[in-house]
Amino acid sequence: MQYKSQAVAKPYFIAAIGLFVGQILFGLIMGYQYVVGDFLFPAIPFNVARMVHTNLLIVWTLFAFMGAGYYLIPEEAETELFSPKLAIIMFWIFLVAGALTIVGYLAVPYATLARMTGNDILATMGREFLEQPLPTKVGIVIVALAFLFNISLTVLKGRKTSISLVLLLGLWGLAVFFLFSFYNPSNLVLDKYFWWWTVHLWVEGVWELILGAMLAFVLIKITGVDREVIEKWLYVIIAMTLITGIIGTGHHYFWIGAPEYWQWFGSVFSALEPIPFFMMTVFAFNMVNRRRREHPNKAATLWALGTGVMSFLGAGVWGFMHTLAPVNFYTHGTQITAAHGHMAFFGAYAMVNLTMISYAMPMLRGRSANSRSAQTLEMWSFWLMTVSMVFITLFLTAAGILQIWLQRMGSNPMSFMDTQDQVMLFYWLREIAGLVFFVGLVLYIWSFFYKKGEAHIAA
Amino acid sequence: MPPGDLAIWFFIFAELLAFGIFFVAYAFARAHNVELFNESQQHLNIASGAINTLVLITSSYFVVRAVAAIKQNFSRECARWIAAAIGMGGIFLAIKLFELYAKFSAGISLSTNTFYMFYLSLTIFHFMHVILGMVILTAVMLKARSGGYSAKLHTGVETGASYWHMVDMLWIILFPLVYVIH
Amino acid sequence: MEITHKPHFIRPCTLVWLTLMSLTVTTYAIGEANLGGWAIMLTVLGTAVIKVQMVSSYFMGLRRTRRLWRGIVLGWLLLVAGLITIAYLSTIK
Amino acid sequence: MSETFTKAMARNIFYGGAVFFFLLFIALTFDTVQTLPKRDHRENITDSVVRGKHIWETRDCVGCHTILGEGAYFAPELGNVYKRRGGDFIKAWIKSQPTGAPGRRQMPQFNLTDEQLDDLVSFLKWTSEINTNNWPPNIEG
Repeated sequence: MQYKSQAVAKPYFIAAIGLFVGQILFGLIMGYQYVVGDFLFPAIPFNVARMVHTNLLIVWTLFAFMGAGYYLIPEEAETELFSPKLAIIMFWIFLVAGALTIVGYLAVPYATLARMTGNDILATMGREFLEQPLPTKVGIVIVALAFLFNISLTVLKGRKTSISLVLLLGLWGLAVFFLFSFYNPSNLVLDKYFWWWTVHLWVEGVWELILGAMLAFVLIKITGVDREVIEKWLYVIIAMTLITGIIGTGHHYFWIGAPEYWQWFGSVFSALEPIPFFMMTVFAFNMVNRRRREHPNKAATLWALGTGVMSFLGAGVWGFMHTLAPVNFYTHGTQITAAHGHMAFFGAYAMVNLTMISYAMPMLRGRSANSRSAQTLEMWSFWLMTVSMVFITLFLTAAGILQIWLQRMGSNPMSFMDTQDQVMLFYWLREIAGLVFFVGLVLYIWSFFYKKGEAHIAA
Repeated sequence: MPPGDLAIWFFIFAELLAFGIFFVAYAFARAHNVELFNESQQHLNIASGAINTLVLITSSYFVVRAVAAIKQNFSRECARWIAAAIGMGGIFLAIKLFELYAKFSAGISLSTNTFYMFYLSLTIFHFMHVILGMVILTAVMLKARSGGYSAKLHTGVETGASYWHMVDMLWIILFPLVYVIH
Repeated sequence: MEITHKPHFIRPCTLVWLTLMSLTVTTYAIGEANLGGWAIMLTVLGTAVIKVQMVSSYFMGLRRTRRLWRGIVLGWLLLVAGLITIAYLSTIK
Repeated sequence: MSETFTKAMARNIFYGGAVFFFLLFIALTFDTVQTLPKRDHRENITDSVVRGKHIWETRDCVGCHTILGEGAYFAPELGNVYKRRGGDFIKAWIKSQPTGAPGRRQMPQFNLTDEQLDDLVSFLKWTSEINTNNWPPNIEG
């Protein structure tokens, strides 16, 4: 840690990991409800568990992004943060607002929560991933703006590197496209069309800029490769991301009432979307192979390489698999989508966050890396989480293929619920893989507290 | 190394790939609906497509002359050839606009039928590339005029030239594919 | 002193330009005559392939570079033209 | 990569490409918004449909079901449920929840009034008439 104010990143990272645990716990609850339907009913119905699962994912990712911003911006700008105090205040506001939202989901029926929080004044709730009550949504905007204000001013008064510019651009895009979550027309088609401006332009657009900037930062630090080289790659990758990804939004417009031509635009451009992910994998391995120093933090290197591979598999390969309109006609809204969603989100965003945390947390605790045995533990957690996520994806894919076969093909299709009974075996296997994932996550957290063996590696 | 900056070649290959997929998609979409495509094609203005081909080919030739000029260290001559090429680009855009205007006033849109979806998408997508090419050429021209290039240092001219030739090449396939072959 | 005599590639490029212009007129004539059928289709598409190859070799100057770059463009061209041909011929019974 | 491939060039491609494709996206969106009235039959969006969508949202139906293929994959697709089951079945079904069958997936009881049930049905009826390019593949959704 070179600048004192980088320390504000620490609570953000800790909160991120805490919420990540919550996300996985609720994921396990849902996975069990898939096989034992009345589990925890009516205390936690499936829709509530899912809301908590997906919203925690978004919130912990935002916490990690902000932590990453607070950690890397001072170091890139070579100056102290504009206002560490603002960063801490915003941390508590965001944490309390996030916690209250989750409590609200769990404590009162959703319709009551909607009435209590002014959904009748401006209805924005009840849409996938954007279930947050109005005050929470407004809170996210305020926190995001305060954060952007803070880091933008830091960059303005310091050195302006490409990494910070790309990160800023991604984060500003995140804030801007979130504004579409306040637009909820009563026409479902328009609602869905612009809902994707938040959801798709986030995860397949501006978030990839953030991802690229974070990965580039960590790679510069751990490989010591020339900044010019890494930043050039960064630009090429994110250029390909936006060139393919913006029109690639069209792959969501096939069957929601939008004109037919989106089948062509969406198919062609999203078929090219794996290219930037493939380049990212090549980039990560290339940089590590050309390294000019042996950074003691081997675990962070492993996470960085893992991000490249898993985001390519999850977002690139599993995305391509069902993105062409004639294929998507059958796969749309099945377990195939769930399979892709899990591996893509874990491979791209969860893993880049863990990469950043794995690199930065030892620094924030005053050492350049954890002890060897702690790192070995962390690498075990890497493999457990990654491999079980691969299995979750494979089981969901198998369930999806069977589901499509029984429910959507052939002259005598089965009903949805009858089909679900037929694929139960895969849901059981998915839940087991989920438990292994949870073990990996526990090991990950344990590795931070692991004291046995030799001393930590000094800064 | 290919002429011009290597970066533009990554870009050019990406463009070729995207247009290539669109061309092939057009061909297979047609195979599913031959009558509709043949019928709709009758309403296109082949003359304007052909004239535009001549215009783009000529502008490409002007760009070749611009590269030749800078290789002899003639900055002003280079800038003049590029200006001529940009002028041809402007003519292309004007003709295309007339053509598109006629189609739009006939009430044709992306949703009229699959043929017109492709016709409009491909030509408008290409149209935007012509504009982008003209922007790049303008930047090159301004730099050439102020003596920014020389016989030794002219990668910038070749970069702009390569991009412009690509725009030309795509039209050379687009014209027969969409206007003529049936 | 810089060498200021005209580069040797201008003359071939002028010839290529004239050829391209006349090939375009041919394609236009076929279009106006409203000709169809597989032979015409192959002629017109073949003309386009030759024209693209001329632009990339002479105008872009790829014939003076490594085979790799020419190969990529030519490979793309043949692939696209080949698939287009397959699509068209598949409709002829 | 070659030395002629500079960072500045990569940056220009990034900015140029992003702006170019975003403009194209805006243009296509403009065309889509112009075309949508013919596909979504918005003239049929009555007050009842509007209220129905509000009920759909405030009960977080999308947390279990899909609608036009988007949502959770825990319970059946509802974009075409009006065509699959009809309005009376839908109302009776919602009223009779939860089934309480042991080990089976349960849908909460939302205590909707008759008027609210009618609104929800008109929303689902309007939704089932959207031109979705013939999706889903069959009536089972």
